[in-house]
Amino acid sequence: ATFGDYGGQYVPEALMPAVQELEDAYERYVLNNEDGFMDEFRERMREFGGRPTPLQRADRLSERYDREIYLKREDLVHGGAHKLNNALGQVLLAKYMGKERIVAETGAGQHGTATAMAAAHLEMPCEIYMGRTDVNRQRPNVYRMRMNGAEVNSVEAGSGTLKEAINETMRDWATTVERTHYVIGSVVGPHPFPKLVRDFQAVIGRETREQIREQAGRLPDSVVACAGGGSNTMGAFHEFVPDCADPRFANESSGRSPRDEDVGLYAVEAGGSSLEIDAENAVAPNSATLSTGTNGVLHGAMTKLLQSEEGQIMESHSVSAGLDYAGVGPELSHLVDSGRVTPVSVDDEAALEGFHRLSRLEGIIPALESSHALGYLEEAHEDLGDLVVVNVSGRGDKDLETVLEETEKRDLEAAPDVEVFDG
Amino acid sequence: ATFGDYGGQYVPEALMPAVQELEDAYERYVLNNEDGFMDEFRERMREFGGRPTPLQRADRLSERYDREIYLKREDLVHGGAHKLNNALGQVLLAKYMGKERIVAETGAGQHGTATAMAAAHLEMPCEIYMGRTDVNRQRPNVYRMRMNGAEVNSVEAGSGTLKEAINETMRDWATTVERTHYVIGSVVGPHPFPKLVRDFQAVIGRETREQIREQAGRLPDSVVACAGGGSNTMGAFHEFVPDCADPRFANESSGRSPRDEDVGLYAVEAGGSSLEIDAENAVAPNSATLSTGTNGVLHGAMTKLLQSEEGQIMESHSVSAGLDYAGVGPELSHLVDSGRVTPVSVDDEAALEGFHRLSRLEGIIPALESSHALGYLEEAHEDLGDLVVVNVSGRGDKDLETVLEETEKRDLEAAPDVEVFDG
Amino acid sequence: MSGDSTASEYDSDVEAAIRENHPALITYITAGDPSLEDTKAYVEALDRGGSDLIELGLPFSEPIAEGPTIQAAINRALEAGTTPEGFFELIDDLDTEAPLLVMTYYNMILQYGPSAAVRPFVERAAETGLSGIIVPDLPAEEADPLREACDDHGLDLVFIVAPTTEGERLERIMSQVSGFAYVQARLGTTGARADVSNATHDSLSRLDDYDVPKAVGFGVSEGDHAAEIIEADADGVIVGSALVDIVAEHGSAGAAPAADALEAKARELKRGALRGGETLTNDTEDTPEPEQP
Amino acid sequence: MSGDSTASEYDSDVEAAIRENHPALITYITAGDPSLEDTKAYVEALDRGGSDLIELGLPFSEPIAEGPTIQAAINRALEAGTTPEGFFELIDDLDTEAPLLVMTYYNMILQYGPSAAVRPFVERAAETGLSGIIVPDLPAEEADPLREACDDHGLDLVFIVAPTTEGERLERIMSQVSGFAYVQARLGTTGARADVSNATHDSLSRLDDYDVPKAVGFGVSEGDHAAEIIEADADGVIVGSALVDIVAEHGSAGAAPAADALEAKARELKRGALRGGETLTNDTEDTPEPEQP
Repeated sequence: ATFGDYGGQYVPEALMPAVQELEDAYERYVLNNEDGFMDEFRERMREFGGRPTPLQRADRLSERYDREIYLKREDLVHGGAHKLNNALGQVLLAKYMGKERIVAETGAGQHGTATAMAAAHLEMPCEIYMGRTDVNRQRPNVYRMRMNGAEVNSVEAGSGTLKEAINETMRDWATTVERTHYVIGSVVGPHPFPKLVRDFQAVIGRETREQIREQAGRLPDSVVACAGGGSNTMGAFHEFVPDCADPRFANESSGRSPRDEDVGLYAVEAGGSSLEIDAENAVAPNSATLSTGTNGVLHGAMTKLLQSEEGQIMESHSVSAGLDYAGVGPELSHLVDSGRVTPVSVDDEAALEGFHRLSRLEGIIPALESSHALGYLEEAHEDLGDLVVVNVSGRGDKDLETVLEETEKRDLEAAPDVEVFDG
Repeated sequence: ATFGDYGGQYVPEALMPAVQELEDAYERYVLNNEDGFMDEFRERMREFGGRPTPLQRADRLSERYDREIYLKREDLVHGGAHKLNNALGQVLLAKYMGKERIVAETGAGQHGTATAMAAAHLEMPCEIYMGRTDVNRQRPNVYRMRMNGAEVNSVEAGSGTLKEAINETMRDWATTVERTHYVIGSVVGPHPFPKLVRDFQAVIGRETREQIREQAGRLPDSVVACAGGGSNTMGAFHEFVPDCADPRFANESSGRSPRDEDVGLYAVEAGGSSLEIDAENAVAPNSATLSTGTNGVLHGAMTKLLQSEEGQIMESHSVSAGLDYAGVGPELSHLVDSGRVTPVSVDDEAALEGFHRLSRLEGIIPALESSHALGYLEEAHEDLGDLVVVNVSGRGDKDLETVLEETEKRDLEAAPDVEVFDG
Repeated sequence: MSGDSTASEYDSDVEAAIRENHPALITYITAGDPSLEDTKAYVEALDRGGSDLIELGLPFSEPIAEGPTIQAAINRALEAGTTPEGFFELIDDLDTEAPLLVMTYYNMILQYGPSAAVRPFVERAAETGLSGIIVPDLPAEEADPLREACDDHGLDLVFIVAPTTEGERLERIMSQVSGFAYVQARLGTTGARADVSNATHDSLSRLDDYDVPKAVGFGVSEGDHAAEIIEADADGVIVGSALVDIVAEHGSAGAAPAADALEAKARELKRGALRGGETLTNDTEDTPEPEQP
Repeated sequence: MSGDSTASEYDSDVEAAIRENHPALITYITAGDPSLEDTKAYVEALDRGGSDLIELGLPFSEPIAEGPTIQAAINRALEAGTTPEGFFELIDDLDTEAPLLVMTYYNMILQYGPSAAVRPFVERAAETGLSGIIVPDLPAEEADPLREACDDHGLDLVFIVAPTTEGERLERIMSQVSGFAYVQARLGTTGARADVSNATHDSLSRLDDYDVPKAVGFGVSEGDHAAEIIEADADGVIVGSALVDIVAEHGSAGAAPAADALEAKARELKRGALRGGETLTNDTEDTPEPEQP
């Protein structure tokens, strides 16, 4: 396994050579910057992607919580979320590997749009698999992908959401593996995907670490990020993992040693409507995998899962489509088990309040995913120390319809009166 | 007048003191950085707004046109367009001036959303006026403004678009002028608005000038920007105006002298469906004010206008709501008359092709406004020299529905097949 | 051709009309609403009703200083095809006791000639016998060209004094007053309002030191308002939206009923003004003792 | 309990079933589709029809290696409430000539016990008389724990050899073959295809040097396909989707007609395999001279 008990390569035999080819490419291009791969990646993320993103002091949240709150502004990355960090990295890697085509899955469409953008930018033919339900409810994202020249295949199986889209993308990959790279959308899947995606996303934490030092003079007491599959989470956390007194987390490869500064890492999962499982229907009304899941194998890796006692994967639920996944990155499972990352969750309502609160107080409309991190900040700020970084992983324009619908059903403190919305 | 024959302060008497108060504030805070105003503005544009934006070499466009094409990525500014540069500057200025409330007009909603964001960020009560037609067709932008805590007032008069919204905002301002600042959305309106807005937007050209020197080693042969009211245009051009051999344009205030490097400045207007006026209905099927307009006074300034022989302002038209305005900034009128800026135009179809072309070739979905600049690049690249900068003033997510609709009506070379859009 | 161009002790017809008919009634309607023919009848009715000065709006498509009532009137006039030339022909055709003023936006004046200049409009205005011009979007700072042209052709250029007009600007404007000072009683756009009194007194008291005719507008709809305004020491009261409302109400009923109603309204307003004038005279002459507690 | 557990010259029941019945027919259906009772009848029919080895799919909710046909069967089985325990009870209850294998995804094996470990599943499988396990998402690299458990309980762990399996990995897998090598004839997921021959020959020729039974699957639906595969030098032919199609077609008609159709299909396939085997023998013994041009 790759991370303690977690990770591995649980894929059909036909894919093993591709996975091993990717391991080799990961080592050469990503770890060793062969042919200047990482230089080109970083350069393109600067010019095309808009990096670095700012670390912004949130004046009104700081006042509200009587401590220093900083926001890492991944919502400003091209495409509107941190997703491009990974998509561009992988499409570029596919090019270096001589692949002629990429495929990717998408749930709400954020990873699909990021991949389509990256593919257009790098002139790589691209097919995206998206569940029928998601196609219907995320039509603007379908349009964006098509505008970027990608093909979008709707997946009719099952509930027509992310899980089915991943399954179908794996099937495509298994058929076309020799010339195709599968741009997986999070720190999930068989090794080396979780490491590869993490390393592409780690720029979030790397920038944050430098910026907070410069702007606040020290490392934060805590970093808060939402966790679905976990790519923005690992991206935000990775550079901070060694920042603790526990010598187990000294990052040997970078020559670091245990730190004096102890940075708490909080992965905020989607609590949905409840943390209780609906056992009869094998449905989880949440996506709180780290908090409530059990170990198993899904989509190529051993990790924590929302599953029935018999091992069937449950349908997960969240108001935020991007967190709505029954698995989670294996490295996060490991970091949770080993105590380095604290798994927490907030429910749909707290996330909606977080959405409205940031929109009104700071003039930033966050993604519903990121709104979970903001919901947790509201609930638990007293436990987070004097200097807190929240990763705003994406912008919320894509979520307006959902938020309106869900706000109408509730009596939310931070929301405007949505009944009289056009003035 | 402020700029040659153009500019001035043609406003109701009740507003004159406010306009003069603003002149004073402009001089103190913007020109002389009193109380560190400009420092705070720049700092907030960095942290909150995401500046600087990249200047990106467009690989595939460069190949297509066999010259170096660079894109100034204003689409990456918080909110999705250059509009925040101005909105944040003015809301902050209103705060420095001790105003307690801001109002703004909006057409398609881009300026309104930018203003609402800035107002939320700076804790300033905010009301936005928007024509009823625009409210109905730009509902997501209404939602965004409301999410940011702004009130949105729909204006029922006339055709219910930008012109009526400006009229109504002026009326509000005339009523509440003592405690209210009017955040005008472009380089239009009475002096000092055209200078004020230009100076807030000039960061575009200032960054571009530095970046192109660093990345290409010299100044560009031409800068291309779309022009409606002209704020992104003046923002992109201002720093380059003195970059020409004509001593009239040496910028005395900055101690510059005429330059060896001659930078061509191209303002691309919306040609709509035709440059011919429909005299009978007093309608211009375009918004090509600089190219076809005549001198007159609208919304506080002497400038070029689309007007009937009798002086009635015409309804303008463009597939791009943000360019759909019968006036234009007075400084642009002056720079056109004096030969420093070349006014050109492309029609709706060329703009749509530009939209699709950039989406497919570069993985950037541009605003329909910016797509006009890209349409002109396609038509006239041979006249633009070896090194060209195009200002991508905003992103096109907001335009997806319009583009789909307009694409379905036409046979566009660069467009995907929109008939089978969901795979 | 209208107005009696009598030589008098005053600088202009306009000033004379106010001074000699003190307290004066100044009325406004939009020309061309619903047609120029109807406007002719309305103006004659207002004249008969006792207007001492009549402002005629030449419609402009972007009336930024008007409230909803006059905006709507302007739209109706434009839809009816009202043009500057038609407007001038109407003026030519009118023969009223009261001098006539044109109220329009600056762009309309600029575009009358071939090349965005003011003189052709002023020449034509003078030719038709108009007595003056009011331009809501032309502050004193931008008015030199138009003032010069007006001076050359013997027309008054009326300036507006707003509640925000203060200090040096107020002095400068008051020193340049031509015809009368159009005193805007409160901030905002034109439009009839139920309550007019409070702001009026403040507005006027700032102008006590200036010996020029002052007429107060913005919000007057009834005879009692007129009385209150005159009591507050105005020389004249300006009424617009309330009259435009009458035009709008009778829009489809033809010109005659509207004209009658306008005449009646003018009469009511003039009576109100006169009543205010009497109160003022009485008050001044015979201030009652304060009651003992 | 099924299969004849005869001691033989072969390492396992599974290998014996293929070697002794050469050319062998290996059939697959999904357990619980549409119910476990029906599955029992279907398995017996496949056994009667001449299957030499029968794979039973234990349904998992995320069957990433299956094509649409078997995906749909798995969904039907899950909707019918098929559980691992029900599955094992079915196996217990079966008495077939052909040894039985379970085909399932790794997570199903892990979750059978209390703590994500493989042994409880393997123990229970051995107890019910299953002869082996096939796990489509368990490559050799991750298989040690399961292989050890299988070894300890005398079960075969069947590995898949894909068209992309090459070089060292191929050698390693072939050296670890237990039961037979499941040769995937082409890239992609399971599913019946009209054309099977071209890829098969290539897939098998790479394995010429390895003396282990080779069975070819992915795409076989007719007797003629079976013949072609055996002609291409396979020891067995694996048929799944074509049988699952029969189950699906007869879904609502009850178990008996489906069982009959399955038995007939198995017979057709076995006959095809035998025909392929004869052709091969004839070809080998008596290769015709090439015709003279």
